[in-house]
Amino acid sequence: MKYLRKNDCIMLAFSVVLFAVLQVLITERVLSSFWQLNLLIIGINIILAASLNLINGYTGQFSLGHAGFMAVGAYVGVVLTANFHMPFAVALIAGGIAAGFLGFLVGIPTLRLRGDYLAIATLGLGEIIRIVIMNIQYVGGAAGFKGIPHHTTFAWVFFIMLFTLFFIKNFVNSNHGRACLAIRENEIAAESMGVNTTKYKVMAFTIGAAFAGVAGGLFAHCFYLISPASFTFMQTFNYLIMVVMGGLGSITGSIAGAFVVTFISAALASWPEFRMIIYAIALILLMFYRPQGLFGYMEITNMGIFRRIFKKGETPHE
Amino acid sequence: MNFGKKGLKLASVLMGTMLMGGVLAGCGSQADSNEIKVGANFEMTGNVANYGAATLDGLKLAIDEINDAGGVDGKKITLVTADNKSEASEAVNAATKLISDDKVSVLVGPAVTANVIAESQVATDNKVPIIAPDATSPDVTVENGKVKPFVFRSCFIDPQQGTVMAKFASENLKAKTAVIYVDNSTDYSKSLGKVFKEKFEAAGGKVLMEEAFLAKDQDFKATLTKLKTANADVIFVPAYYEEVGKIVKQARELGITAPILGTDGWDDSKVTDIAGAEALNNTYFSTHYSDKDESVKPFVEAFQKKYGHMPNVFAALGYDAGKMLADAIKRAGSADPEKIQKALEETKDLKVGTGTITMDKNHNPIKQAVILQNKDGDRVMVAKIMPEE
Amino acid sequence: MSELLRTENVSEVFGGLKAVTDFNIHLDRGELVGLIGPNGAGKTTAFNMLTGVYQPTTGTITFEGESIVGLKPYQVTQRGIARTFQNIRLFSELTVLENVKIAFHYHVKYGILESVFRIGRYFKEEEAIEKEAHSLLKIFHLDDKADEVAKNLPYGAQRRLEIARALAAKPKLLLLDEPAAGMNPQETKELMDMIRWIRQEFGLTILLIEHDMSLVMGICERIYVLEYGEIIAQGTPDEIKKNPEVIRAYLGGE
Amino acid sequence: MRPLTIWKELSMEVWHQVLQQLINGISLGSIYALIALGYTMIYGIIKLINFAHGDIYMVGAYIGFFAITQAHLSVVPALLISLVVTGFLGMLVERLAYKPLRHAPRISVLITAIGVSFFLEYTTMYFVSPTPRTFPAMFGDVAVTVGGIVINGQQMLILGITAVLMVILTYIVQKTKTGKAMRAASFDTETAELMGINSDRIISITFGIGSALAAVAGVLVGIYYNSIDPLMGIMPGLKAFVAAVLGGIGILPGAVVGGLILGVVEALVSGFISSTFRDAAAFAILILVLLVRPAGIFGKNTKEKV
Repeated sequence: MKYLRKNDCIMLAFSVVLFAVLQVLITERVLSSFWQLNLLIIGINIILAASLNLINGYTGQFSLGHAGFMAVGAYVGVVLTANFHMPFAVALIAGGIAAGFLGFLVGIPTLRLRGDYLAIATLGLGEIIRIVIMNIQYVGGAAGFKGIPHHTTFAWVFFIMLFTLFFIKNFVNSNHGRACLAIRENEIAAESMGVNTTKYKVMAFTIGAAFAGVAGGLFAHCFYLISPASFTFMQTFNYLIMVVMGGLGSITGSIAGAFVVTFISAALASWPEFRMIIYAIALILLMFYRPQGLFGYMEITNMGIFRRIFKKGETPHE
Repeated sequence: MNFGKKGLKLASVLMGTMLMGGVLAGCGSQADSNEIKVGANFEMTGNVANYGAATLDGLKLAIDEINDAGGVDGKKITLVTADNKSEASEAVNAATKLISDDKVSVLVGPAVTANVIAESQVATDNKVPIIAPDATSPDVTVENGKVKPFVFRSCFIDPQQGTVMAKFASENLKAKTAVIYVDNSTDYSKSLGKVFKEKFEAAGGKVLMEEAFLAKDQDFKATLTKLKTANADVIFVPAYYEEVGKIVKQARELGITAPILGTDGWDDSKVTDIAGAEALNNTYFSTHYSDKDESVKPFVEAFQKKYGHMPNVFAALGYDAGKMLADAIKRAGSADPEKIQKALEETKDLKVGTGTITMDKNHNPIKQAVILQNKDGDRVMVAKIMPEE
Repeated sequence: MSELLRTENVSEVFGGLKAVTDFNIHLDRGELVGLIGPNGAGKTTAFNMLTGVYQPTTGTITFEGESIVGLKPYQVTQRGIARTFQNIRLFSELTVLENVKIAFHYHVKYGILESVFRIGRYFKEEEAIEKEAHSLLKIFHLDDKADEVAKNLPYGAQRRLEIARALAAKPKLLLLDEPAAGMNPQETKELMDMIRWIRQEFGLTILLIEHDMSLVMGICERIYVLEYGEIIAQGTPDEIKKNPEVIRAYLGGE
Repeated sequence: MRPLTIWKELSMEVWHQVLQQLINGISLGSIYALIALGYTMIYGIIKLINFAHGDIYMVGAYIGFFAITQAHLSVVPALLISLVVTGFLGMLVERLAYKPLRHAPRISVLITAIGVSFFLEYTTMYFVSPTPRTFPAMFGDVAVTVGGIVINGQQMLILGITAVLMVILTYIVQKTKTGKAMRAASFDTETAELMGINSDRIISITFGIGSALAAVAGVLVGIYYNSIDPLMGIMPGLKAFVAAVLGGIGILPGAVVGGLILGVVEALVSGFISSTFRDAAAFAILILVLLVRPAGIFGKNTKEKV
């Protein structure tokens, strides 16, 4: 079992090095501010993809309401920082809790539904959240909330992303995570093995929603103004594409998926007319050649050369 | 687990090329000497793509005309376009790209108020001036009393338009009661509704009912039936032509005969196509110009020649922004953003496509407004009003 | 009181169709009892009622003196009744080891925060269930395939994994639903010894549904015979062999 | 006699308004029904939520538009052309994008559908520009007032054509051999193949019919609201999917009933509350129904056999 600790340290060391490299790239202005902004967005999208993966990929509950939870986190966050001048950390945590609580409330009734019915119900809930926000004049309604302090920096995004990935990785590799995996594989058998399926489905939903809320807070504080138009179900499709492209049930997959999708739309910015057409074709081709996603169920830590670095003791989902 | 290996190879190749691409693109192309780069940040996809595209057409016409006439002091203006997907966060993304990667000297657009406000922070931080061609809401250029130094506008603002229409309703049409029907998804429509109500009630009128709809709505019969019960003297619908056409058509079908008033969002030949000439009778709207006006003829003909159809108000304002931009660059004598900013502030009696522009201290242009009446498919100018300030 | 389980006039009615009526059985600790009957007699429905998947329309089920009617399946398992399924329900994409580890779920005590920050009881309990899981797999000759994904196992091994997984839940009563289905005589013989052994080793009470008469007659001390949802006979294997009702039910009356 | 007194108290005005809203709701609902039928048929046969279906509706509207304005055809020939051309487009989409993924995980096919949806939207936008196009006014002046309720020409056209198409569709599905094959394939494609049904051909025909119905809805909307734009398909597509799920996904009458309910709910909510909550109400109704009947109104809640 001591491998588990060792691997965490290796991962931690690798992340710190990565952070240092990227931070240098930013401070030395090697990366233009456009790519700096997109680096932040990639980090935020990784949090959203990993948290959506916890619900769809690991627990097998097909949720399409992620943009709604992100919106709750974003608006709670900006109201606290802009109107009540609360510190950034408090706003993020409050946003996460608010979104998590909503995930809990929403989870209980809808999780009786299965597959496509759950998908459309959660999509509907996401839209209801957006429409309600659009009608609250206190937060600027459809015209958007103005005057958001620019708190999000690369350090905030990177370390919250790191925390999210560690939280989800460790959760999935524990007894509770295995319960979620069991639910995905065969819910009837899971229940017969003593797993309280409702409790764990709602738990996955709540944790996923909470992280989406925190990501929403980070997202909102990158921009001076946010409007409900940025939290439509098309946005949820974006995160779903990242998760599926990376591989349902693989955290490395979600990271890769978020990186690839965000990078493609940023890189295509210089051809505005063809951007969406190229993106559409890329989607179709990628699903044609890799329907199971880049990583399928695999994690980077137990493939090829990495296998030697991370001793064999790992469970495949480490 | 073979596919794992293949997946890893594919993913690392993908990520590798991208990282390289990113850093390379990061450096961006340096601005070579004999061209002035202008950024066009418009809604080219997403639900207000039609307004963004129309404004961009007008801007392109102005830029082409300037370049054909030898550019500014011999330097050509190159337009770099970026798509903000009709979303505030993407407007910031596009603006950052134009400023940091493409090194533009001036930003034109976006069309919608929310996107301009979102972008103004980035432009002010990087000291690059913005010209907002169509955003008429006052808090684009002024925020809690303070003028935003780098944000300019080439169209008049809502308070002016709202006042003009309120005065027109109470004085010319002798209206005592009114109902207001605004588009809840745009600042433009909501602030116009507020100004109209304020000025109309100040002039002794009474607003009986206020209703709202959403952009992209198709069916207004339900709310119109409710408005009909108030049978007010006038109905004020400050919105864009796509929804206005359907509202006027469906209102007339439900037997609402009261005059319907509007603002510059009505100014597009499509309103007549959607609503039908007959339904549009007894409707009035304020706008920037009348295409019957002699001084506007050259612009209308040039646009017709280049694009094969008549310009709408967005195209006209895009064109004005282009002209204003060129004039400022000439007076600044260089592509340096801060010099252009100073020149824009000093714009005085500049002849543009739809009239003359003088920049006031709040960076809003002093421009005349006209009121047009839809009469049997034609648009007759009923009044031309110079702003008081 | 050596009685572990008792059902009193339990019945299950699916919209007018009486799947099971006045189902009265009792099991003492350590007994190995068979439940046989032609296809569609209601055997699996009975299992589903015992494990809370279906709620009985009438009657009571008491386990260790307490009624378990109305409990959800996971609560029934937590009380100590584990089962296997007629058509195998393994966690196909998970490894053999993980399939077994999931059954330990209820017995593991560390909380979410402990698992996320890997503090406190996390490592101790994980190591414990890792060891236990491996030892269980050894018993069922599956330990060499611990990291193999469940769906890639041959049929016989999947059957054995399902039983191992049920044992991992540390049950007092083990319900086996046609464990020998699709097995050749040699495999059935091995299964028979294994069932006898695990009953001894884990001090289990076992209720077995099976069509393979050699297996049932070989190891069961008592047998209930079900036909059209009713118990038509019960007794030792010899009595059942000679019981005219049973012969009629199986071979069809003259 | 409580209900009777309520009836009298409600002034004629309110009843007049309710009936007017019902008419608006039913015509809007029949358009949703036409699109929802396509969703349900396609889902029924290959269990795919075809997010591109809303955009096929949009393409149908544009084909109808060009048939009427460029080729100067009247409504019925325009409808036929749009129906046929879009039908083939639907089959083509199935052939190129979905057939190769027949055995891929369902969620990847869903992503492909999203890709096809973007592709249809933005290629159309590239060729016909984002500015909305206006249908020439048709049947506008014809209107019938029945007891004070205004039913205009376009609404009659919609109700008429929808009814006709329903009859034809029910005939095809219930009476013809292909219909029987479609129903068989929707229960179990593998077994249907064992019975000699060429499932690929049947799936292709289903896409053809579903897309044709959506095309008709597109042209009708063009005439009713007489303006179309490349992104008009997104919201109605989603609403039609909600209608299909409301009625019980995979069940043809369910799609029609679901569509009508959705249309009426939206009309009543916009009329009596405010149209800003119209979409929220539509989703709220869906969620309420699903909580009571998790498989939709007509759907049988099949418990997994243990």
